[in-house]
Amino acid sequence: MDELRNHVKEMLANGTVAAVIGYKEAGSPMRTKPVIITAPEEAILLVFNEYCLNNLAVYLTKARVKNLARVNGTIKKLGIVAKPCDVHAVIALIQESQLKREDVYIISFNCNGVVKDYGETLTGETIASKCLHCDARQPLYHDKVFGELKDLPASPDEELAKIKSFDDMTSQERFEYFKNEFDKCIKCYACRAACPMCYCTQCITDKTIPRWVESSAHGRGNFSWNLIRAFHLSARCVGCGECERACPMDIPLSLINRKMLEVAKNDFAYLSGRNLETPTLVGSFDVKDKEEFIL
Amino acid sequence: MENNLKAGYFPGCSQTGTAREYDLSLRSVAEKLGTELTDVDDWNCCGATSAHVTNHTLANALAMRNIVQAEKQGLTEMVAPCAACYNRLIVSQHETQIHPELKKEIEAILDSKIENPVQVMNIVELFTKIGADKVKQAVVKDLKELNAACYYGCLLLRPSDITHFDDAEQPTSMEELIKLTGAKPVEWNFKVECCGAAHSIARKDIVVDLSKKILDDAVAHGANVMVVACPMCHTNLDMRQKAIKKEYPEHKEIPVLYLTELIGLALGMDEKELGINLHTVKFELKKETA
Amino acid sequence: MKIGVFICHCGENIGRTVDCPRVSKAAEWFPGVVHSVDYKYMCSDPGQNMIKDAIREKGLDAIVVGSCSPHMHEKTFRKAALDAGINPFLCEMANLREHVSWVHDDIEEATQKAIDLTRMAVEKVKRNQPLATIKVPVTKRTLVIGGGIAGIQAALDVANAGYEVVLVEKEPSIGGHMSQLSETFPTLDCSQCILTPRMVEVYQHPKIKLMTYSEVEKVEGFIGNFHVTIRQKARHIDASKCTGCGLCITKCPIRKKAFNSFEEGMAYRPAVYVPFPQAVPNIPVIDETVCTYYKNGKCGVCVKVCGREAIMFDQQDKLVTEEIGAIIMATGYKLYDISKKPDDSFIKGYGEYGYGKYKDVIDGLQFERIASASGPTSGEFKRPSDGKEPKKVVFIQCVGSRDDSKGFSYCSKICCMYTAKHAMLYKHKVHDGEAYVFYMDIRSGGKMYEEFVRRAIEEDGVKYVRGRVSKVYEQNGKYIVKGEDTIAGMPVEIEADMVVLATAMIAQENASTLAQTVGIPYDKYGFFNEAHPKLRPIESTTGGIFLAGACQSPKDIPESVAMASAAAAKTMVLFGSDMLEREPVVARVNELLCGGCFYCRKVCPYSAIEVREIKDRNGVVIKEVAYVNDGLCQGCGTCTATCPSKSVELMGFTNEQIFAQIAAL
Amino acid sequence: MTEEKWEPKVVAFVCNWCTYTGADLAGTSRLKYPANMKMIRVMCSGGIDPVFIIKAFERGADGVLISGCHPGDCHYNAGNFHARRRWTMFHQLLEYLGIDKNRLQFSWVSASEGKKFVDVVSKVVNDVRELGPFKGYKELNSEFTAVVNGLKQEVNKAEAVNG
Repeated sequence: MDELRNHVKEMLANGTVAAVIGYKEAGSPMRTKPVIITAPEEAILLVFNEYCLNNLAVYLTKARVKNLARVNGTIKKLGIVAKPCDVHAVIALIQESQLKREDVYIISFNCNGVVKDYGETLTGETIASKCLHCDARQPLYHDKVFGELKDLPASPDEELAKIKSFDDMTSQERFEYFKNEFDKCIKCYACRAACPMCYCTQCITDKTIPRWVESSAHGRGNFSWNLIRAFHLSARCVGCGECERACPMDIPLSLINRKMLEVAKNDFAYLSGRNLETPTLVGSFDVKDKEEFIL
Repeated sequence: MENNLKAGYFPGCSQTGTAREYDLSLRSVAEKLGTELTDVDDWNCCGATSAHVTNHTLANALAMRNIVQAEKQGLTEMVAPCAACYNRLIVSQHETQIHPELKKEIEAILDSKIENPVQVMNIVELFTKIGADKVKQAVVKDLKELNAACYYGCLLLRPSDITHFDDAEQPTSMEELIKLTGAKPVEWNFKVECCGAAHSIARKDIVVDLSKKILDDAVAHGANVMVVACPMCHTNLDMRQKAIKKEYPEHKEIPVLYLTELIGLALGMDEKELGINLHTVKFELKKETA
Repeated sequence: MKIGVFICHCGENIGRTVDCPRVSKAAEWFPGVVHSVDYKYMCSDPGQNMIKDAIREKGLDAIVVGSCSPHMHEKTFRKAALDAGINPFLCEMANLREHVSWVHDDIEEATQKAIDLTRMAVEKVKRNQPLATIKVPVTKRTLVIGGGIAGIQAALDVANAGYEVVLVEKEPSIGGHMSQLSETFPTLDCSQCILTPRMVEVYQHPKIKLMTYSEVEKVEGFIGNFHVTIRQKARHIDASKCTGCGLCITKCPIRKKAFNSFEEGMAYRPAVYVPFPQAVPNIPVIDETVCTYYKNGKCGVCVKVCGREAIMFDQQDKLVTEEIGAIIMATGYKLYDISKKPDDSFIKGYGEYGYGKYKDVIDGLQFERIASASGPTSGEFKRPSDGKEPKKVVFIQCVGSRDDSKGFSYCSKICCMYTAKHAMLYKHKVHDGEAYVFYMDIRSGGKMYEEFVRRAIEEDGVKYVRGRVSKVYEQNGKYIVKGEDTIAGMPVEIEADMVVLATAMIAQENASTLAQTVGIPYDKYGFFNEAHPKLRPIESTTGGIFLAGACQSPKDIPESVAMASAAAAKTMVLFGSDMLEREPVVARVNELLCGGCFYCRKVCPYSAIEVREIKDRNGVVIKEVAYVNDGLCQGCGTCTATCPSKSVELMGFTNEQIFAQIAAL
Repeated sequence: MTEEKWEPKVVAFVCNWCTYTGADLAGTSRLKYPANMKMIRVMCSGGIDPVFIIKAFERGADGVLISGCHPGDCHYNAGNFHARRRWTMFHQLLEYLGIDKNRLQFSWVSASEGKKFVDVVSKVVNDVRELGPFKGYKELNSEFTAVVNGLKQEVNKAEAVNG
C-alpha cells in the first residue's frame, strides 16, 4: 500500500501525471470508493485490496476527468489504478480511439481476486464470479505494477454452468426467463453509466429521430434496450461485471455478457481488450470466418 | 521415460491372421518405445471391402461402432495399423461429420451418440506422434545395409481431402522415418501404384502382373528390401512372389518388411521376435553387423 | 407533403395478377397521398407525361411509381420527376412486377402485397431528402499496370488519342509473356517480329511515361482523382548515362548462378543483365542477390568496363507519386507451376507427372523457349537433360485446368491451340519425330482456329489421343507416359523422350494483393472481376478502373489486344468530360454526436472515413470525429450499421426511411 | 388478423446488388414463392443494422430474412464480411434470449441465383409457419401486460417484506 502511495505521490510531484484515479476507503476497511487524486499529499488516501470493486476505466472517457489532464494547452498523462481485468477496459478504450496509450499511466497489481460484495471476507464463497475464469491475473499492460500473486480461492464456475444450462431449455422457456428478468428493468441506465465501454456522446436509446429504442419501461422497450445494450457490447465487453453490480433491479446482465464473451471466444478466439496489436473483432474480418448458419 | 504416448489400438482382422507378424512387431516396438497401446474393447470388422461395396450404412456403422467403443474407453487417439482399417475408420468419421442424417441413422443403429473425438492414426502417424527424436534415440543397430523401397499403396493416402496425410502422389513420410534407422530409402517410381488389392483372391493373374511391376521397379532402382504399411500390400508383394516366380521364372525375389519390423530390427530385436520368419520371401540381417 | 402514386399495369405483366385499380384506390387513402392513378405503361411517353403533368398540376412534392424493378426504370422516373421540377431523389419505386406479379399466382394475395409494397414506398418517400448529384473533376492521365501486349496496346491507344499515359512494368523490360513466345497461332508468325516494333513505339511515344522495374505500391483516391505511389526498384544503373552498349553484361564474371526467368530456367544469365536482346528499355539491371559486389564488396568489373560511369551500386528504390484519372489493369497471367504443392488447399499439384523431378518434363513456356530461334537451343529441338533431339514427344493438355479435384475448375482456353502449335512446330523441325497429344476435348473456337488444329492432325500427322494421363515415370532414360485412350477404351503406355505439359494459365503472383491495393474485386482464382460478365466486361466494379487481357481470365493475344483497346476507349469516354457526376448515395456523419470510436473507419472498404479534429478556442484538440470523403464513399452503408451511436447515415437509405418502411409493413 | 386465418409475416432485408437482383431474376424467370415475404432494399448487407430486425419483430413480423452477396462477391468488396461477423454474434444472442433461430435466417443469394432465392424464401416462410405467430414478442407489445406484471411484482415484494 505504501509503495502505491509513494509512487503516486512521486508521479504527481514530478509532474508525470496530472491526476490519478484510484480507490479510497469508504467508511469501513471492507469498502472502497473511487477517488481522483490531483495533489501529491492526497496520495495517502489511496488503497488497494480485494474491496476495490469499481472499474475505474469508466472515468477515463468522462470530459471532466479528461479536462484534468489538459494543463496549459498540453495534454498530460492521467494515472489510473487498475486491476488487471480493468486494464482490459483501458486497452479496449485505446483500441476504440477514446484515449492514447501515451496519455494514460497504468498502475496495476498482480491480482488476488476481489469479493462479490463489500463487507465480506474473500473466500471461495464470496469471490467475484469473474475472478473464477480470470485469464490475466497479471496485468497485460502497465506502467507500474505492485503486489505478488497468491493462490486464488477455488470455486466452481457457476455462471458458466448456468449459461450452459440454457442450452437444454426451449426457445420459449428462455424467452420467458429473459422477458421476466427484463420486465424488472426500470430504465435507470445505471448499467450504461457503470460501463467503461458505454462512452457514446449520445446513446442509441436516447435517439429520437428515428426512435431506436422504446424509452418506456414496458415489455417491448425493456427487451429491446437490454438486447441492444448486449449487442453493442458483444465482442467489446471486457467482462468487468460493473453493469450487473450497478443494476438496482438485479437483472442478471452477466449471464448475457458472459455468453457473448464465450461466443467471441469460441467462434473467433477473441477476447476484448487483451492485445493492442490485434485488430478489434468488430471492424475486422477474416475471409474464412465461419458461416454455417448462413443458408 | 517421461511423456510416454498412450494410444488406442485397433488391430483389425488381418493382424490376427495373415498379418500376425505386423501385430507382433507393432506391439514389441511400441513397448520398446514406451508407448502404451490399449486394445479397443470388443472391436469388430472395420467395414472394409465386402461391406463398403454392398451396404453404405452398414459399412459406416461397423466402423463407427469401433470409434464409439474407443470413445467409451476414454481414448482420444487410436492407431489402426492396417491401411484399409485406417481408411475405413477415417472415411466413416468424415461421412458422419458431413452427413447429419447418416449420423443420426448410425447413432440409432449403435444406440449411442457419436461425438467423434477419437483421432484415428495410421502407422506412420503413430511414429510421428511418438517423435523422430525418441525413435532415433532408441536405435541400437544401424541398418545401413538396407536400401529400402517404401511402398505406400493407395489406402494410406487417399482420398487426400479426408486423410490429410502426406502428398498423395509423391509421399515422403515413410522415407523420413526409415532414415532414422540408417536404412537408405531409394527413389523409385511406384510408391503409390496399385498392387491389385483384394483381387489377390479372385484374380491372382492380375495381382501377379501388377505386383511384379512394382517389385521390378524397386529392384531396378537399387532396392534390396521393400517396406510396407498395409497387410494387403504385404500379401500381394510378399506372398504372391511365389506365384510370380511360377509365371516369370526369371523373377528376382526381394524381401518385403512391415515398417514396424524394420524399426524393430533397428531397435535391436531379432527376426523371430518380430515374426519376420513368417514371411514368404526370407529375410535376415547380415550376421556380422549383429 | 403532397405525394403522387402511379401504378403501372406493364401491359398485362402486372395487371394480370395484380388488381392495379384497386392498388391505386387503396393508395389514395395513405396519409400524404393526394393523387393516385393507374395506367397501362408508366414508362411510355404518355405515362411519363402523366407523371409530369400530375406533378405540375397537383403541386406534388414526391412521387411513388409502382411498376417494375428500380434496376429497370428508376432512372427513367427520376428523370421524369426532374423534368417536372422536383428533386429526382424524391422519387421511389415499388417493385410490383419482379417481386409481385411475376412470382405470385393468387390475385388476392398479389394485390394485397402490391398495396403493402406501395405503402412502404410512400412511407419511405415521405422521409426522402432532396439530394444533389456530386460533381468531381477528372485528371486526364491514365495509368497502365503491366507492360505485356495488353498493356502496350492500351497505352498506345490512349496516348495516340492525345492523353498522357504512365506505363508501369515490374520487370526490367516491357514485352511480357509474348516476348517469350516462338511463333503464334494460327498464323505461325514470329512473336518477337510483330511485338518489337510496338515496344519501340511505346518507348518513343512523347505521351507515354515508361516506368520499368517498378511496381504500384499504393492507390488512393477515386475515379478521376487517383493518387498512385509507384516504387521504382533500384536498377543500380544510372539510366540517364547508360547507352545500352552491353559491355558490363559480357564482362560480368557471374555466368552460372542466376536463374534466367526469361528462358524459364533453362539457361543462366549474368548478375548484370537485360532480360532479352530486344529489351525496352535497353538498360541493364544488377541482380543484388547474385552479384559478388553485394556479397563481399569485391569484383566491380562492370564499373571498370563502363565508359559512362553508369554503375551505381548504392542506388536506392525510389517512390514516385502520380496523379491519375483512370487505371487500366493489364497484369497478365503466369503458368501453373505444378512441381510444387501450393499452400492454397484447393490446389493439389500433379506429382504424378514428375515436373520438376525430370528435366525433360517441361511446361508450355519452356517449350516456347526451346522452339524459339533466340532461345537456349537456338531453336533446335534438344531436350534439356542431355541435349539429344527427342524423337517422341508427348503433349498433355488440361494440366491444372478443368480439374476440380487437383487444379482449377476453369478452362485455360489457350492450351488447345498452343499445344497444336507446339506439336506442329516440333513436326516441322523433326520430320521423323512422333508427337502425341493427350486431350479431353479440343476447344478451338476462333477465326481459323479449328482449321489450324485440323492441319496439325491431318497434314502434320500429330497423333491425338483422347484421355487423361495418370502417370509419367522414368525408365532407362525414357519417360513412360501411362494414360487411357477413351476412344479405343484401352490403357496406353507411350515411351517418350520428352513430355510437354499444357499447364493452366493462372492469375499472376500476388494478383489478389495488387487487387486489394488498387481496390478492385477478384475471383477465387485471383483473376480480377469485371463489373458485369456480359454487359460490362471491361470495367471493374470500381469506377475508373478497367481491365485488359489475361488478368481478367485466360485469353489469347488477339483477345487481349481487343480488350486493351476497349479499355483504352473506356478511359477516353471518361476523359470526354471535365467533371464527373455521381449519385449522392454517400454516408454523412453527425459530428455533434459522433463518439469517435472509428469503427466506421475500420469497416469502410474504401478508406473513405477520415479523422476530423475538433478544437477548442485555444486550438487544443478536444475531440476527434469521423468525416466522410464524398469522393471515396461508394455508399455501401457498412459504417451506418457498425456505428454504435448511430451518428452516421447513408443518404437515400437513412435509418428513418428504413424504419418508416418497417413500420408500414 | 383472426386466429384461424393467420398468415406468417416475413420481412427480408436484402442488398441491392445480389439478392435484390436475384429476386428480380426469380421474377423474370417466373418462379413462384409465397407472398408472405416483403422486402426492404438496402445498398449492402453490411449496412443492415441488427436493430432493424428488432424493429421488424416489434412491428409484428413473425420472421426475418437477411440476405446479401456471397463472400467474395460483395459489390463493395468487404461489406458482407463485416456483416457476417455481426450476424454470427447477433443470431447467437437472439437465440440465447429465446428467439427461435428459424425466426431469423441468413443467406447468401447472388444475382444469378433466382432459384436459390425462391428456395430460401419458401424455406423461411415454411419454417415460420411451423413455428406459428410470434406470440412472445407480440405480447411484449402489450404495455398493459408489462404494467400488470410490474405491479404484481411490487405487490409480491411488499407482501414479502410485510411477511
